[in-house]
Amino acid sequence: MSVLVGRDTRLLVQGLGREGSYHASACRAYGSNMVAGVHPNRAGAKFEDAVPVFESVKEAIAETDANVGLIFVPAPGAADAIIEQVDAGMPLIVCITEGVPVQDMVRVRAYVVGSGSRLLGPNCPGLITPGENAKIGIMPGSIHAAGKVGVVSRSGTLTYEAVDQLTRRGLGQSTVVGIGGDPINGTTFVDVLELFEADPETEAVVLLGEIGGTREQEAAEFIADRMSKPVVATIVGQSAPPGRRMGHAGAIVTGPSALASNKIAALREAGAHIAETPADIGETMAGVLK
Amino acid sequence: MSVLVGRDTRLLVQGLGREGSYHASACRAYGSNMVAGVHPNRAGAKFEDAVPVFESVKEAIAETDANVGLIFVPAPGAADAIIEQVDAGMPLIVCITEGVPVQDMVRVRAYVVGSGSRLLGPNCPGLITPGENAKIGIMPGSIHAAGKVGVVSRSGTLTYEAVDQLTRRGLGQSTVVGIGGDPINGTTFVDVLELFEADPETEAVVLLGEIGGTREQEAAEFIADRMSKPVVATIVGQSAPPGRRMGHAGAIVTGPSALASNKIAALREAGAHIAETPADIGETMAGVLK
Amino acid sequence: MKLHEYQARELLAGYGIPVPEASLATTPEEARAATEALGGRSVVKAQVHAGGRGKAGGVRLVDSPAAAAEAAEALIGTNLVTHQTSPSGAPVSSVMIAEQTAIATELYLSVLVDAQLRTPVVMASQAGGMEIERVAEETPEKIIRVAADPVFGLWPYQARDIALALDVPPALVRPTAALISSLFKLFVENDCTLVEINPLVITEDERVIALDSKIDIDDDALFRHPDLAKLADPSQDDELEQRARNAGLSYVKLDDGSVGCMVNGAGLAMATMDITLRAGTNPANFLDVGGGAQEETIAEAFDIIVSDPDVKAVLVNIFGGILRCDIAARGVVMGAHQSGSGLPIVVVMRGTNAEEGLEILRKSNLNVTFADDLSEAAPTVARVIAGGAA
Amino acid sequence: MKLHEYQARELLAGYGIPVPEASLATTPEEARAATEALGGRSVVKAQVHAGGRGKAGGVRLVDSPAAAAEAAEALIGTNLVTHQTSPSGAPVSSVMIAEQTAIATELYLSVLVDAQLRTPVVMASQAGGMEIERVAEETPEKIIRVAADPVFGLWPYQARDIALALDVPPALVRPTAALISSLFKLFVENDCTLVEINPLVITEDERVIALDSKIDIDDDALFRHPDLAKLADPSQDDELEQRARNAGLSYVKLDDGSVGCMVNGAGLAMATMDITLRAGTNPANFLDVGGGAQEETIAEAFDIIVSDPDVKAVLVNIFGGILRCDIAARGVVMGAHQSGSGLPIVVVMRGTNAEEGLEILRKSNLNVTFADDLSEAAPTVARVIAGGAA
Repeated sequence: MSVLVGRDTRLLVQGLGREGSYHASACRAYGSNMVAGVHPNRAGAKFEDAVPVFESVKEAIAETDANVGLIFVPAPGAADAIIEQVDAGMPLIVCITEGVPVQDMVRVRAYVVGSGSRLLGPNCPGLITPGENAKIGIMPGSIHAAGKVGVVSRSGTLTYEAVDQLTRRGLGQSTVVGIGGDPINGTTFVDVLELFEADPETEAVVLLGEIGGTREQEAAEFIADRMSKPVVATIVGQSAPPGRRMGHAGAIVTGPSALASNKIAALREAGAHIAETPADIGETMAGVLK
Repeated sequence: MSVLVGRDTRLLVQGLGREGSYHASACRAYGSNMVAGVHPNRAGAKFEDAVPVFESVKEAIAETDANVGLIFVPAPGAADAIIEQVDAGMPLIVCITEGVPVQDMVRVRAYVVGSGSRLLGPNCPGLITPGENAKIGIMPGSIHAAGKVGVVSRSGTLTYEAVDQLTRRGLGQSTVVGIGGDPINGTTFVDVLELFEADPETEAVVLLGEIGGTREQEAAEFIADRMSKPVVATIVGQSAPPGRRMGHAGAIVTGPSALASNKIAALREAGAHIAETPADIGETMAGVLK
Repeated sequence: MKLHEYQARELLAGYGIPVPEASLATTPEEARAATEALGGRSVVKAQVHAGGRGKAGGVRLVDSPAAAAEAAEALIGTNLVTHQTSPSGAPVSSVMIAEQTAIATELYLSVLVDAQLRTPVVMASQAGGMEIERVAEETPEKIIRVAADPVFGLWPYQARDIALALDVPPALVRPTAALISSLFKLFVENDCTLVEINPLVITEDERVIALDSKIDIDDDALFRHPDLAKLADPSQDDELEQRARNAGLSYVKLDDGSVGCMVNGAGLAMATMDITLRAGTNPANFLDVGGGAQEETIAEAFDIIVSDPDVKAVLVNIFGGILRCDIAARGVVMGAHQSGSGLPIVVVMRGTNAEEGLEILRKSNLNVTFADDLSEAAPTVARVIAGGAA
Repeated sequence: MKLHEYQARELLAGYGIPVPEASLATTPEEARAATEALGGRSVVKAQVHAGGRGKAGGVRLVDSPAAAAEAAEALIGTNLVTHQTSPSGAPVSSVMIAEQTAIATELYLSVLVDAQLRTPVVMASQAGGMEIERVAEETPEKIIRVAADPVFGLWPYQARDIALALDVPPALVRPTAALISSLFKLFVENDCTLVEINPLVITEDERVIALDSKIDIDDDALFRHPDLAKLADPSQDDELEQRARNAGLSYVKLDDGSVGCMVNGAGLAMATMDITLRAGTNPANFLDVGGGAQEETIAEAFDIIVSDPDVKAVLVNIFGGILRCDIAARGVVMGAHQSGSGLPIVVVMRGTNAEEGLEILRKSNLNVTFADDLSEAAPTVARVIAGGAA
């Protein structure tokens, strides 16, 4: 596998409501190996006549050895679902749910740190390794192609845009990871850059940042100190007015370091190749890899 | 030094009210090196015209390199004082305070575990290393003598009784540690046994247990598996009726394992020498060491 | 500190936990009116700080307001003796008049701090209605134990898992889980040491109700719960234990003991009781005078000890530390005079100012025998009781 | 969600935090009566969701009930323009009438979640009364920052340390620490994203008072705070932003923009705004239609966009994923008809059902220009606006 998910992934989907069922189905259609569902009122049933549904994560893992948990539980119960997966020993937890209260995430993050689990999200599109037919999330599978470019992003559709630009230029992806747009989340840019740097199947990385917070500056530091592979980066939100939240809870300019210009400068300084506009990501990567 | 405290001990006393001042004075008189006091309203003053008083533990450690913190803060503020010492990086914290709410200790214990600090107590008499004039607590110093017997106990005056029996028979003590009578506390029998086992200046150990809880059973397991030095043990509370609290919050028989008989059996099984009554501790140790 | 059932019920209701309709009655007339209001049938429950009321006749199903008044008449003002009370029982000064409930299933639910795990634990069982100690002994596999995180508390999924493990009807999983979460919150926010719902019932019309409940509050935390502190009912305690509490003493009366014990320190007090037993006599009490006691407190302690009619001799064992032996000795003399007790006293004194203390007692006109150490103390007491010789 | 000052004041008071005596007035008569009740002098404060009220004339010291009525008359019903509002200002529908306070010292105190530390942080400064952003820029050393434990919260000793660092008079260390602890509790229990007291004042008679306060609540947590949700005042928002919120859209109006942007996804929406700016035109808004939008929502989004009189063209950029392009296209057509707008539209569509979507738009009678990808989109819009050619 490339990073985090691949053909060894044994997927558990928690929250099989309308949205969860739709995406679980799409993940299976892409080739992901879904081994379990968890839903309090549907225990004993089979999802799509094939995948057993359990009443608790613990029971599901015991029965199926699931190793990646995908969460669609609505926001009021999302923190609890993450904790349930942590307590059940799930190695990788991917939380798609949008709108989890900030203070829930303060506590959840503190709980996850030091546990054996890694959390991706919440409010993220998930992740996909096209070369191994592992799609764990809500991204349109068809735009992806197997290849050597790792992608890490705070946003959803912008990631699709970037992937589309890459695929159109014949640049396939090793793994595409959406870390999510919330100010407090599980996995950071640095975490994923570290994985890509260590992954032999990844040759270069696209980093899609946004205004708000300082995670891009932390990424820049990591790129300067520890990355040998080329990184193409872009930061969106240059046109956003300060103090206003741009959709993502994390996308709000609260001080100088939250500005796009500051982040771009840090990344450029660190040696990243800056795509001058979000339309130039594919082209910039093509230039880097040629 | 024997275990935990000795001539390198640099004592900080937090809570210099009537009781705290009295005992701080007695610790100094015994020879302990008190380097700092902490009291919110007395910052800037000198305790006994000699020891500077600070307004916070952090400041006190920064100025004096104190390495043992002794707490006399009244029960409502005791948990906070412990945390303040933990956050300030105090290596050994000794909390004398009695009556700390159980749920405060649930949280404090969870906070201390994994920090760099060790907590002794609360509701304990403290500890003393007679051979190095280090008395960190409220025990009467005069009954102690330097020697090779380590003592660990859940109770206060019973410890004095045991020490008195030892000293009268010429059996001095390496270090005497009172772990306290509360059901949830910082340092356990096992922690102290581990230290005594590793301490070259300790040849044998007295363990004074009580009814309630299962810490004596844990001690028995440790003695069986890991102790090479002889242990003399006694358990008080054989005559206590079930369900009634005998002074110490932890001394209540709540099930078979809380019974004195069960604890004695476990310790005997583990190879400890049982002092048949609390009056036989010194005699039993004399027999073991002869 | 224990709450009465009606107090516990109100606390539960305040957390949104379903409880039976009920009200308190201190007179037969009130019991009649309350039963009337419930439609003419009720359960009349004696309010005492002890379990086992049912078997002891303290819980009565009545089918009319008149029968309720009669039951209240029979209970109020009496002492109820259960297997958990002292032989003299606990005084009934009020009864709770509760609605009768059509029970389909009886479950058990409690929260307590587990000293071994050092965190609050929820215990639940399908064997409701019986004492959990008996369940633990006979069918331990029927007990569900779920440890909460010491800091985060109980997560909702854990409450749901408990509800599922209790095998409640599907429609009740959510309300039962909510009840468990609320109960846990109540436990933490009120510094409880025990919250027990037994039985937790599923009614015939599929509701979940906390039918009977027991709540103990951490005495050490009462300083931050002034409203709870007001709920204390000292009349439920043994009279001597009440006096001891008021004096700041830690005292537990034991049945059938002849040796009154006065000791400083809980551990040494237990040790003293133990050696008393070893010497063939029975300790009459646990008593720790504490470290900061003054003469007056010691005197009151002595008075309390000798007020127990079973006591034949007093064993004073003081290891001077914070408490000086001379203070203790003066307190004993004061207490002996105050109480007018002529009982023989055996004294062991060591530590701070021991000589002064012994001198004070030697010079007193009390019936004192001295022992050199702990090993001598108990046989001396036994001899004193047996032979009477001072 | 922002609270008004008077709402924040009440919340603070509910946590035992000292606040000035005050009441709300929606008419000059109420302002007069309230000032009368305060002894004839007061401060009349316009209630709007924006800072900078003082400089904008929204805070007036008055020395008589008549003057208070006059001030209220002048403020109520107007729009107050501060540096934090839009150029048209925020509507004043009420004023708070507060007691005048004799101020000795002005301090600053706030709690917010620090995204970098991922935990709530208390910020405090002796430079009260001025904007913390300015303090941070000019004298960052004057800002005290104390991070709370993400789970345990703020320990009392930390509150005490902050009070000491603020150098309050010795007698006020304890009350100030208590105030800080209470404020932190309020922050956590109400899911705030910001609680700010500015200024926190020490009065001449040595009391500590939260003179002015600002509270923002996490929108995502309102589901568990129904009482707080009721405090929302949508009149303070831009009218188009209100409409967007009601439709479940994420929309932010920008000043002086000519290109209306309709995009799915926040990141792509920002990217779209950015390339618009690059092409020499100004984005008129941020708009994310979200993943689950239906035709009607898209139509409403389009209508909102073109309701902004500055908008000269609409750029639709949809990357079909959860949202299918055909749905988006149908929504655009519906919205254009509904709004009666004849503005030129530039469309980029990729992903799920892109072909179907493009076909729908091609067949419509709208003034649509198509772009192949993001790089082409912005120059096309610029050209459309400049030349008008479709």
